[in-house]
Amino acid sequence: MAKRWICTSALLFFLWLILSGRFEAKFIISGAVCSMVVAFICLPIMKVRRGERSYFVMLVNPLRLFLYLLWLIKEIFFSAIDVCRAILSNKHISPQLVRFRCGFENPSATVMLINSIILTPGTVTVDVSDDDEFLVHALTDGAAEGLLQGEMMRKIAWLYGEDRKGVKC
Amino acid sequence: MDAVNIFLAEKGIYMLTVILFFLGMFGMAVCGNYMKKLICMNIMQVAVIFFFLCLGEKDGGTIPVAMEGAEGADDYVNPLPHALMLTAIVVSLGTSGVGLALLMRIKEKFGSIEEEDIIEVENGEEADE
Amino acid sequence: MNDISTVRMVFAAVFMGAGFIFMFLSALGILRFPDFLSRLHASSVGETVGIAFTCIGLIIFQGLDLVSAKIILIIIAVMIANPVGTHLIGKSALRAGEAETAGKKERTE
Amino acid sequence: MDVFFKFLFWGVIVIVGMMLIRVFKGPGVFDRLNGIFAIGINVIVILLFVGFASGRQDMYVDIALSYGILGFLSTVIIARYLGARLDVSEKDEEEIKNE
Amino acid sequence: MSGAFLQAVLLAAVLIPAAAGIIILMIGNHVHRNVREAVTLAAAFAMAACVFSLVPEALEGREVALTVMEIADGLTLSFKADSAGMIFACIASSLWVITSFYSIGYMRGHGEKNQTGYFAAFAGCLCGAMGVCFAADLLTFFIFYEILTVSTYPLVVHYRDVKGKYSGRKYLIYTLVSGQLFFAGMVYVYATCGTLTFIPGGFVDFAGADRMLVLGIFLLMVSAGAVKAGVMPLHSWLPAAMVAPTPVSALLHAVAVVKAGAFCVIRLVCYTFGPGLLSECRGAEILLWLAGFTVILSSLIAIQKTNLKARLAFSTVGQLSYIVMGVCLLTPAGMTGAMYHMVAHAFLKITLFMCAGAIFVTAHKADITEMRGIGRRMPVTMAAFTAASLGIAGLPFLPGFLSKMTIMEGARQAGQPVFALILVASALLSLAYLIPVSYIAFAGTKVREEYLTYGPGNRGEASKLMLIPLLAALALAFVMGFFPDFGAHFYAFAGAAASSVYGGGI
Amino acid sequence: MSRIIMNNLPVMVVLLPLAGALFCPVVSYFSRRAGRLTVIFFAGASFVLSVVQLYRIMDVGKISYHFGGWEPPFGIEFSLDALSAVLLILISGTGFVSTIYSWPFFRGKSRFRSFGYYSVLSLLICGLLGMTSTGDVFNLYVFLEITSLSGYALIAMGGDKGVLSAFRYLMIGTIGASFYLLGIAFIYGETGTLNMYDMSGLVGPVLSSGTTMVAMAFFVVGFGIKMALFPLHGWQPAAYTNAHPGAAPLIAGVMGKVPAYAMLRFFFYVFNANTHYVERFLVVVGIMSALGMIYGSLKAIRQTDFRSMLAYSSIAQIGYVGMGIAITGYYGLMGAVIHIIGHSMMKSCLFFCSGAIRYIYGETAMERFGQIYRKMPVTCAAIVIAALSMVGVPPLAGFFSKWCLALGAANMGDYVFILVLVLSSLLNAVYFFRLFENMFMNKKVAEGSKGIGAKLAVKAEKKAERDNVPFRETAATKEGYRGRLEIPPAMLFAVIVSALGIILAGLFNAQLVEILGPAIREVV
Amino acid sequence: MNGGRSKRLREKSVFKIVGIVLLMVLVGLMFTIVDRLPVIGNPDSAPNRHVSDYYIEEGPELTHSPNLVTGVLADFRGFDTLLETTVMFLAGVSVAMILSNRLKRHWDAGIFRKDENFGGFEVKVIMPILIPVIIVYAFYVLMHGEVSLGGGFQAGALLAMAFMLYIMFADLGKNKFRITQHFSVCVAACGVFIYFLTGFLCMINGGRFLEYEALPFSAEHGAELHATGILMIETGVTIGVMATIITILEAVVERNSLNGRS
Ligand code: NA
Ligand code: NA
Repeated sequence: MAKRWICTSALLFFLWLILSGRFEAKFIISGAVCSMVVAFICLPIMKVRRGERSYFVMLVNPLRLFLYLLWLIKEIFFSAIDVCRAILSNKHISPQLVRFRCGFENPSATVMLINSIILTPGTVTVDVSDDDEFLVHALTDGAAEGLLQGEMMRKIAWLYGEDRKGVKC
Repeated sequence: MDAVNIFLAEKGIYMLTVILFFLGMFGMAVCGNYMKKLICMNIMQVAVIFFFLCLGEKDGGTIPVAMEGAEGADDYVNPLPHALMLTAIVVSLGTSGVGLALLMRIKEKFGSIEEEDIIEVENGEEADE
Repeated sequence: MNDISTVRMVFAAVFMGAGFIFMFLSALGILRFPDFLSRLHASSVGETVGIAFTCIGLIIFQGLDLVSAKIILIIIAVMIANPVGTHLIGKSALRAGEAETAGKKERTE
Repeated sequence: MDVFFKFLFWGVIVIVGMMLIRVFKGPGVFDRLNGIFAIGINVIVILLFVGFASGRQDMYVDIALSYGILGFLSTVIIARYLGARLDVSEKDEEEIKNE
Repeated sequence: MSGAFLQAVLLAAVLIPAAAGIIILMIGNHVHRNVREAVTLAAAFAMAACVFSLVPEALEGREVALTVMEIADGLTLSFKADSAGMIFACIASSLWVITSFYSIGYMRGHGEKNQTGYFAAFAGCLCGAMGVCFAADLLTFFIFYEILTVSTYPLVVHYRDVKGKYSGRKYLIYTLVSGQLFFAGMVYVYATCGTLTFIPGGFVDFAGADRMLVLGIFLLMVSAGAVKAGVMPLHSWLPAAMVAPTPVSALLHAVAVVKAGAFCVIRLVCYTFGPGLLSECRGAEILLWLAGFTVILSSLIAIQKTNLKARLAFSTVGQLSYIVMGVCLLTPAGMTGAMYHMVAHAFLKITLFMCAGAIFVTAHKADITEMRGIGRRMPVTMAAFTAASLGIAGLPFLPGFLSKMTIMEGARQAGQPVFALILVASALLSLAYLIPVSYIAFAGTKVREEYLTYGPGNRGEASKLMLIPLLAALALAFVMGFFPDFGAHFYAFAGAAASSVYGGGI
Repeated sequence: MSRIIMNNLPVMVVLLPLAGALFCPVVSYFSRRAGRLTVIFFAGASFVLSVVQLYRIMDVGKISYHFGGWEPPFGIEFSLDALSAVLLILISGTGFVSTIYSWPFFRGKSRFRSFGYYSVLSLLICGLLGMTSTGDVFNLYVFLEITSLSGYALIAMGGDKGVLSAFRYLMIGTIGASFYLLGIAFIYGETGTLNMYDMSGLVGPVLSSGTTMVAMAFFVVGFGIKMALFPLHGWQPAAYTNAHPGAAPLIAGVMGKVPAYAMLRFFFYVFNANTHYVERFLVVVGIMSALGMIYGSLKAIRQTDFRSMLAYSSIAQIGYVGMGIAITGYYGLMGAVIHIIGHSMMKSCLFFCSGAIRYIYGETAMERFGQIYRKMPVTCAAIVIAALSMVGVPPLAGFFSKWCLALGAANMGDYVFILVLVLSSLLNAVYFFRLFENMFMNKKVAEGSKGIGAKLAVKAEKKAERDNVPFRETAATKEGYRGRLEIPPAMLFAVIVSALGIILAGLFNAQLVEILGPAIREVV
Repeated sequence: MNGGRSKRLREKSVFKIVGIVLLMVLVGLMFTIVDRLPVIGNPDSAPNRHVSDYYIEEGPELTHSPNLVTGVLADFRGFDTLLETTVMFLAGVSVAMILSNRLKRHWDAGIFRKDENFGGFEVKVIMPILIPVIIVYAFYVLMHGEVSLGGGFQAGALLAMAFMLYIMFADLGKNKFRITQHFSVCVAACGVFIYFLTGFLCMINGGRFLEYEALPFSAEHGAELHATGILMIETGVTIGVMATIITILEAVVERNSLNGRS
């Protein structure tokens, strides 16, 4: 608990430092106090319950996250070009709704998946039901195919250290 | 033609804001829908705010936060209209808020926020009395 | 202006230009696409890639200091906020029935 | 470089104008909302360009950040409001029927 | 008596009725009516004492003056007991005593409602009348004139029925409109002259202003007086106000209200604009002719009325115009006669009204045609009525004779003998409308049954509370007929007032 | 402590009601009554200090208070002379009495309603006081908005009709405020300052410029709307009629007058009223006022409801003030100011009475006023006094304002104004004497079972029955409120105080003039 | 009924035409007037010289606030800002009062009702991350009001937004921060009162209202006291604005029934 608090405080304080950019005592001290207090207040809501277990939302391996983000940026870039082509020609689009089921133990992982899908141009998660059924709108056939191949799900499972068995993709 | 151009460059924005102001007022007078009236009211207030900000504009002046290398009065725009308008904005927000709350009550009581309907309900009530 | 800074400016300009192009195309898509969900896709391009490229251009232009740190913050904020916003809009629209016309075909795994 | 920023600035203004067309055309409220959301993000860019063009990046970055956060929050709230309102009105009707 | 004491007395004369009115309102119906009426009587006596204690000073030409307070910028609320004011004050205060007794008898005999309000408003009226008497300047005068107007209103509408409402409205329209005109004129006078203090002979000096303007301002202001004095064509509220209880009529017609109107004309003509200015702008002449016209016409109308009170009302309209006429002759004798006629008419007319009230309370009759033979049942009352009628007509040894003669002398002085003729004609006409009443009352034949068979349950004369005041008023009138300067030295005061205005004797 | 108070009197007077408004919700958390008492206490303190302040001003002359210690053109200034000090007494006094008067309306109401109403009422007082005190044009705007907003809320608290009236008032009122703000913008563009005194020095050379003229026109429209000057009065009748009965006296009595005073200040303190350019606007104001005096009175005659009659009458009465401003000159201004004071008292007195009648009878239709004087003698006496004063019967307050106005008009040769004045008083007489007829002569007796008081009485009786306690006479019976007094003591207090005020303001009118004289002479 | 309506419509169209004509006339008039206004951007125009010069040249030194707007807003014209905060508080109370006696089950009464189908856990994960960030950002805005752009109002609005997010998306069942409208009004009053108190403290110490240099704190020189004073009032504003927005929201959604029984 204390560790989480310290980590959160540190992250918030780092944020403060970037924002403030002033290193006078007044601002440093107020920033430190503020981050610690805010972290303390917000810790309880930063847990998400799922069934029996509760997960801390920030819990992720930074190195893996960095690698995953690099991969994601690449994906985003290429899909963006794809979508742009579709915009210019206007005839290549074939809007479609894709429905699939993908459950992670950790809700954060699910959210990461949702966000990654949306961030990748050409696909938008429209709805996720409680039993992890995704409803994704894809702009082109290619985007839908790419999504259904499931590479993104695998990467996220790896990111959150989820057992491959738990992932139902 | 030149005169027109100079006018537009020097005073044009005043004119725009004044037109905006009167348009807002016109809308308030003409719109039958109370929500639209409220929106027109906001347009009118925004016009006044723009007008004030025009007065505070200064060629060659930057935003009024002290910066290294700029000391003179010519280096910053006039901070006063900005300060005043922050107040005016808050005041107009408060007014709009109260107006919206009143609208909610009116909608509930009269079932509509169209002036026509409300007047009809009012007349009906008077006839009942 | 020395060589390095010229190169930097060129890079910055290229990034910003690319960002601008993405944003422009996104706007074009918003105008041209036939149905709501497709337009949602189009707007996403500008909101993620367009702004990211522009900001990276600005960072290159600025060099590494507090301002560019804040611009990075902006990128992160947009990258977190944009999906949430898009998702909520899409979801609301789906519930309101405005997204129904979208799917020509439906696929499941 | 100032000239370059100015060009970009006007370019983004044009983009915002294009989006405004969508906002006005609709046809649905969600199209408008999406348009406004997109405009909000473009305004961040505009603010950044203005800042860089006028040499006061430090200030304008702050403005952009504040603007972004407020814009995002308002969009989220409106979306939530619209979605929930539809839900509730249906529910209420049912409740009234049941009574 | 020391000056300060007399000043206090002067103020007390005005404040006593006001205080009495407030006390009556406050105690209201919470106490026994005797207490309420005791307050009225005590106030009446106290006020009369105050007023009469001022007589000696005023007689010697030492006017008691008092400035109470500054009431508007540069203007004071100030009182002065000059000879003209003393006449009116003495009449009003002595008649209040008499009317108070009579009112008590009338109200009890008639079982009236709203008695508290009645007595309070009555006191308010007297306060207004006293203020009008003693006002030393136009503003003070106007203030009390308006108080009088407002406090008379509840008396007019006393019965609170449709008729009362109608007369009340009529009364208000006339008095308020004319009051506002007075106000406008007064403002103009103050703005031009910078003062409002009454001066014998007038203070208005418009410094070469257009005569027409002076005339206009005079007519504006005098309208207030003319309305209350019932000068035609502004008289019609007065007969309408007949619906009020008889003591009210007595008060309206004899004591306070109409006399205040006449007094207003006196103050305006003699103390504000001055005879010189008015003869120059011919303002007095207009009024004079109106008054003459009124004298004749009202008598002609009175003859046609069968309601006793209505007949008396039109008589009042005519008699009041004597006063206006006398004043507007702009001669010393005219003014003396006018002032003395205020006295004469007051005592005689109040007697007549009291008689009418006594008839109404005991026999419940208001119409003359129904009074055939009533003299048998109420001989004293009807005898008093006859005597007073003769006095009104101008029989010698009653005060009306002296006043009329003096006015005629004034007409001669003014070189307007036509007004002397009018007076004579009017005297005959008044005989024509009053004597028939007596004649009918004492008629020997066709006597109504009820006037013959009266007994314990069906009283003859009115109660003593009504009869004694009635006789007292008549007795005072007789005494004054023989001794014009009896008691309050009315004739002397009238002469003094005239000489202060015109300089020199009569 | 006393030194601190004496040094900071202007700010104390204005901010004490604000403090009351802030404390009220917090104190109400613990006790509803204590919350209301807090507001009453602070309003009373403000009243006392405003009296002290008047004495101080009579000693030392003008007071100028610099907020934050900044010199005037740079900081905000409160500038007070005898004129504003007297008005401050009037406002805080009426406010204080209103806070007391409102008490019975909140018997049995929820805690939330109680503290909300009292906070807003207190803020209304604060806004009015500030508008009178301030010497800064933008500060005036902010105070104006505080006044307006609290006015909207208090009107909306008067029920469903009140909500609609409040919304309409909000629309029109905001137009007025925006006009005022735009006027400030124009004049600021011309002079570069916001301080009234500073502005009056700088505005002289530019007085002839179109900009200044437009600013003046905007001020006239802005304040005209706020003070309900004919023909800008559209919002007013409904708003006054439907306002919460506890706040209506303050709203009808004072809220319209303070903008009039502000207009006076603009014309005579900032601009020079004697110049040709300003006179043109004064002529317009004069015409508007004169028409309003006739129109308002005629409309008032047609009303059947007491409160709406009073509301229309206010349109006429504000015309008197506008006329005084238009007449200019010593007496014209004096008349305007005295009428502000006198009419505030009369209107609030009449609204106090109407609220009391509503409290007992639940309605204010005049045709059902028959015989109410038997149940409510004091209230009816107060109505009579106030109404006679409105008609202009001496020696009540209303006569002397008329006197000054007429004198001013005569001095300036504006005889038309005298005519209008006379005509308007006569029309006043028409509807007020009709009211008297209804009160004293109408046989139709009002039923006393609809008012809040009566309902409370029934409730109390039932409770006594349920608890098996003997029901005391002091509470009530079904026929209506029947306490030891005709209306609850708090209301009776307000009614009596305001009626006394009318009489005293009439009798001691000369003293008032003496206090105000130097200040007005300085302006003229 | 219909006749009246069509008559009103006809009147309305006449009204519109008259309005348009009036509008044109007014705008035409304004054309001539606007010509006399100072040229936009002219550094020598009246508004850009007189008071403005003093604020710019002396302001940063006198108020110790590099942000001139904050200097004017919170120091030179600090009293205006107190009133501005008061307006905010007043609006909050007014809205709460106006909406307090509404009918039940209003059409948007359930915006924040616990909704199983909406705002699923995907949002619930993002919001806990965003909320602390927004709060820290709000504090940053508050603290840096005088050195850079920002100030109490923005901070208050951000905090209120954070609170809104919290009640909208966090699990309402375990919501610990349920506050009544009365409480939030009290908090708003306290916020305004902090501002008020700052001015009052100056008065107690012998200065004028809001004369920060008279604040009863020890400081090496006046500048620090100005900074302290500004921070104090900004704090007040923040609290006031935050609580007011929350009050309005609570009133609109009527989350706590107005305990009409208390
Ligand atoms: Na996407
Ligand atoms: Na999007």
